[in-house]
Amino acid sequence: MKKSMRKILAAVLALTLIVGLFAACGSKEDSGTQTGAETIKIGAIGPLTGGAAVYGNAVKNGAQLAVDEINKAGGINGMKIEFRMEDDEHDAEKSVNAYNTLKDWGMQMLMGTVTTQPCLAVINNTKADNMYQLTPSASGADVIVNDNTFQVCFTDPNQGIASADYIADNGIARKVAVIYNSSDAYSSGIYNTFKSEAAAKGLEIVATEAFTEDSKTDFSAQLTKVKSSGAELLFLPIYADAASSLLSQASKLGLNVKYFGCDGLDGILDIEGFDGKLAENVMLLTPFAANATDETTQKFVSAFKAAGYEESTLNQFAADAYDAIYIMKAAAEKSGVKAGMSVSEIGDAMKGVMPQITVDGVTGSGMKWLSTGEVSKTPKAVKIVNGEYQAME
Amino acid sequence: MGFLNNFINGISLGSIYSVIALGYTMVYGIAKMLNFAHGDVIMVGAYIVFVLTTGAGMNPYLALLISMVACTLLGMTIERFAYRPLRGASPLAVLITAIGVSYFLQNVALLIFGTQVKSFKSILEFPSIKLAGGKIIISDETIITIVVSLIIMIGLTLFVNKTKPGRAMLAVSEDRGAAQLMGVNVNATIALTFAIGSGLAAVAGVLLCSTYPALSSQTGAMPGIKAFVAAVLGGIGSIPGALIGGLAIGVVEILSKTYISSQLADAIVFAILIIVLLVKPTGILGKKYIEKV
Amino acid sequence: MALLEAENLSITFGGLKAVDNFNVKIEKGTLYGLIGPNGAGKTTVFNLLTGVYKPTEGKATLDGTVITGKRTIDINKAGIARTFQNIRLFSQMSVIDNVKVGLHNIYKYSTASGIFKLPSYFKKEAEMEKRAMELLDVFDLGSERDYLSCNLPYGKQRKLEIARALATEPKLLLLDEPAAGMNPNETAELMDTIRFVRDKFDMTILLIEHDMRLVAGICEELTVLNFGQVLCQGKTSEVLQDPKVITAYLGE
Amino acid sequence: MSSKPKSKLLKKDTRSDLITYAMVLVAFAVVEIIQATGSMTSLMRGLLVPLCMYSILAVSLNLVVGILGDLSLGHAGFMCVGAYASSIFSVCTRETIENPWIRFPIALLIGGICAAIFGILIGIPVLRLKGDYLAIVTLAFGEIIKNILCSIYVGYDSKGIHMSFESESSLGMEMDGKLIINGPLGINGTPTDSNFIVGIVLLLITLFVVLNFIHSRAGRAVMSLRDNRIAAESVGINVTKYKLIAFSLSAFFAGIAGVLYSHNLNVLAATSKNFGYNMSIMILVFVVLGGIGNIRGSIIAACVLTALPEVLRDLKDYRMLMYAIVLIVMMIITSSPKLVSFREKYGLRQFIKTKMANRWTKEVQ
Repeated sequence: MKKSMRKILAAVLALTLIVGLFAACGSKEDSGTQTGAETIKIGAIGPLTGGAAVYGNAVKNGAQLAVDEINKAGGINGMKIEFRMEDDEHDAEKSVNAYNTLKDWGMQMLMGTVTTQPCLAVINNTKADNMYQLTPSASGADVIVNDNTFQVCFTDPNQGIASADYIADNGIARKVAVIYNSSDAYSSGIYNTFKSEAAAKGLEIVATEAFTEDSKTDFSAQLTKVKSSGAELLFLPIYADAASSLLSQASKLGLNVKYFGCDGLDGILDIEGFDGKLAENVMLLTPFAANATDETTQKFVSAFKAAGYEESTLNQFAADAYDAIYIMKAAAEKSGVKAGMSVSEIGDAMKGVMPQITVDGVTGSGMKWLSTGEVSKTPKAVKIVNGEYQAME
Repeated sequence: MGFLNNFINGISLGSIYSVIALGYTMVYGIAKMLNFAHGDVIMVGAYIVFVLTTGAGMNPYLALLISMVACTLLGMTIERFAYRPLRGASPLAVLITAIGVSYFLQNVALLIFGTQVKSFKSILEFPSIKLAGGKIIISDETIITIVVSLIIMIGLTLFVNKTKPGRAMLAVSEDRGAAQLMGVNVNATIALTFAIGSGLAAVAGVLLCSTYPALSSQTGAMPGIKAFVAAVLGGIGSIPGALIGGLAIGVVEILSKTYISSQLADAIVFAILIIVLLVKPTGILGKKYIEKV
Repeated sequence: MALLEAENLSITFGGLKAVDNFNVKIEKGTLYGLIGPNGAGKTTVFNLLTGVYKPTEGKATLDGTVITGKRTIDINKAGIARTFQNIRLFSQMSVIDNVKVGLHNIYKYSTASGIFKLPSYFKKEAEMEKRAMELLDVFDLGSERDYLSCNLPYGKQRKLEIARALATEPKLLLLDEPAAGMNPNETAELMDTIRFVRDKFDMTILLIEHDMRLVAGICEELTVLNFGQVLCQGKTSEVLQDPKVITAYLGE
Repeated sequence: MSSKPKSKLLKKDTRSDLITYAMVLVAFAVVEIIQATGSMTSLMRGLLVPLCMYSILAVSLNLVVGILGDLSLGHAGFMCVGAYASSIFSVCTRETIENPWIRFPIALLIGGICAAIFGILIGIPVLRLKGDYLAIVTLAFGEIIKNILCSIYVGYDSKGIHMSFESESSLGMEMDGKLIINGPLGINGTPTDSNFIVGIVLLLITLFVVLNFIHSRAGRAVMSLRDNRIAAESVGINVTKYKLIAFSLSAFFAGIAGVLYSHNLNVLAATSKNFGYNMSIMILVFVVLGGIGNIRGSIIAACVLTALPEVLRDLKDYRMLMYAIVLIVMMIITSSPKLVSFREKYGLRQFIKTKMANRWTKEVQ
């Protein structure tokens, strides 16, 4: 009896699911027939649930803001943008599922994915479909191996080199310690190039400590070692969430060093409950600073706040995504993308014009792209003074 | 000096694991189930304190009290609606349900509190102790955590051995059916166990986040697993075992981070667990169970 | 020489001598009884003979080979099979599969030929099936072959356990309280079955029992244990008359 | 209940097995028909290989949990070993063996065998442990595998193989060096050799092996260990041997599933999402929800629960919350003793008196 009930339950559920999967198929048919409508469908993929959800949600908010602005101003080539973001839980397999869901929805361009690892899985699919893909924040060097994929953010190796150069060229420190997340592609990517560039520039790395995604709250052992290593500067190619915990433990331990980070540290001041004093004098290379005085940034920040998005998501991920949508707009306008075009046609048109366009965004003015997909823009070095970013010379 | 400092760090981490492991071990001992959602109750407890102190500016100790009450109620609710219907079902079914509850709490927290981590402000404001001319630093959190975990352990031991409901717990853990026949209200006893375990979870949450201030919906997950490992290492079901297991895991974790490899520390901790269980299959203080033939 | 010889078998649990200097000789074909008050160490003797416990002293030989110190499975292969006081069937397996597990070391084929259904699988399985049915029919369980063994009534579970033990083709069969929990009718039936088994399989049987009717009815020789020590040994009728035995059972 | 003792070897078990094979084949046929008519959604197409993979995982875990009766929380670890071992092979031989029909079967064997070796390695200590202690050791094992593979760098050059736990640059490779495992980025560029047909064939092979194993002499020995280890020993069952056989067979197929996984995605990295304890637990959920020991149920549950979060995408932010609720409710409905007895009294038998229901009931008894 018990098992037969179970079987029926299972059968009913399975049926519901199949119906569900086909319902998705039905909606695809719909979108197929109404391609004449003046819209362009941009899909996005990123982690909206789970441990990495903060990045995906920031991207979602930033992109939505840009989409709303563009639609209000008349759209791209007169086409309104339809925007939809799917969750990938920061998992490669789920990311491919999300991509397929978006394809069924009728996506014509992909803004994503947010994180590197899933992105590496999705680029294979976009390549096969010749889908134009612009990732706001997946910074792995391998993300852009295909010709249809472009980045808004710096690649990790670039950040590692830029950081080492900046520290050495400005004589900030000679003896450097590093704490990085060895289970994270971004963090270990930066560390890898930082290490070799630092050696080339004559910096001495006196301590290298790692942590993993599973233990990113307790840094007591690593900090104790850094403290005894005699480092003058601690390089932190890590994200703000881990850094907030690290800085407060470092202050407890009485660690007295300079801190230098990359764009991952951006947003640390916005972490609710975080004591801004702990981040005093922290230096970071970031393409985006929420309190920068240039007009684009100011406009973005005030619009973001006015739209009522969670303010803790106002960070470089949101900025990258905001820029990404405007970059897509610029490229689509330049190449004359029309609503009726197929995914592959759009892909060809877009990748043709990418090396030709120049975009002034919140994460950099005069952004240009190489045909490899890499962005060329200059990071700003900022220092946190009195709880505010201050540009460094 | 370096070693001592690291050792103290290990004790500090370990005593947090101990407090969490006490919750695991109590529930396991009495309800005979692995409450995988325990780590997430910790997270909820920490969020409540965070909202009350940082958000509403409440006195942190009052906030802790409210959080304990809330977690107690939460624990009892979970027990009543998710676990009690499965009493008598296969232990695996209960395990899976506990995992479901864990996902549920994490996702509710994600929806309510958002995705960005919160920086938990330590509710303790005592000066650190500096020894040997500042070379050895023992932070206030470390001291408080150790003291609190000792108090809880002693309190629990006394409660279980000296009070009527405590002895009812012992009876239920030995033989549920016999306890029922002797007039012990098994449902009430198990509910009480969950209430105590969850109340402790609130304390554990505050201790955890005071020392390691990043608070997110995932905060309880990994410490929960480590504490579970600690409970097993010490002999699951044993109250002093939880303390010993927790301290051992904490010290091993910190020392292997320091002296072996910081990225392989977790692997080392788990490897030690396996080795210990190979030598003592029921953990350090676990009861040896001999099947009567 | 006797089939089973135990010399000075002793075991100590934390200072307590559970079995002390146990000696027995059982000739082939005998129906031998082991009796004694509760806690006398009867089941412990079984556990010593089957390798569940290792004796602290003494040795036992089966058909001339020393069995003490061997593992349970090797002792089974050497020729001792047993049943348990608290029935230990493979409760989630069918009745016939219980017996087939007993036949595990009799009809062998490799794991691979089982997985790939090679000819030896079909051949051996057919033989096994035939043999298992024979055994089940002896105990009148043939019609329940596909029941889950836990669904059998108590008396039949006891019988199935005996059938499973016999399936391993032992030289010596140890029965631990086979009549426990049976009503007089079932016990009478069981007595017939045990005799039948002895005759049909030419079996030597050592059994522990509290039911004196059964013991007196079928056992040819007896050993009485009390506090781990042999109180009395010999022909059933003589032993049961022994005043020491009566005192041990009934008290002063 | 008891069919006549004539058709002895072709009885209930065989019939049940045939239904299972038929179910898979029908599912395959339905998918092929949908695909042929061109109405297959991309999502569904993308899910085909994962569905096969999770089914294989669930079936193989059921061998340990349902047939051997040991609780394992480290199944994803075996999957991880299989995925990495096969990916290393495929990446290294991508140029030399160009034909995927030769390369992929070798990759499958390598993945499966490596996982099976780890199955034996973990099986040996496990022999001494029971229940929750066993569960925690397998969980620990899975985490160790994940942790190590997540922080290892391996490359080779003309001088041989280099390995480091620190960084790519500390490998010290020559200029001609090739990086194989790039730390947390794992292995990039595994050829995507997995496809639905391969997946279905592998699932059928898994079913064939597992079902035949269960109904063979060895399978009975394993089940007897589950039901009563002491009695099994008393009738001469070698505990060590059969536990290890069950563990390694289960690990072998988990490894095969890992090969399918790594050859489906082209990137492979050990994260807590794909090879952590969360995944092991997920597979366990398939097994428990499908019915412990019930192979067919495992497949159905694996498919339903894999597809569920995808179908729930329309719920947006509430998706994973709904998933959690569905999980709890399903567990309570299927396992709560009160509900089960309620159903037995007033449930199906009352209002579904169809032949079908009766037949099911009989089958289950």
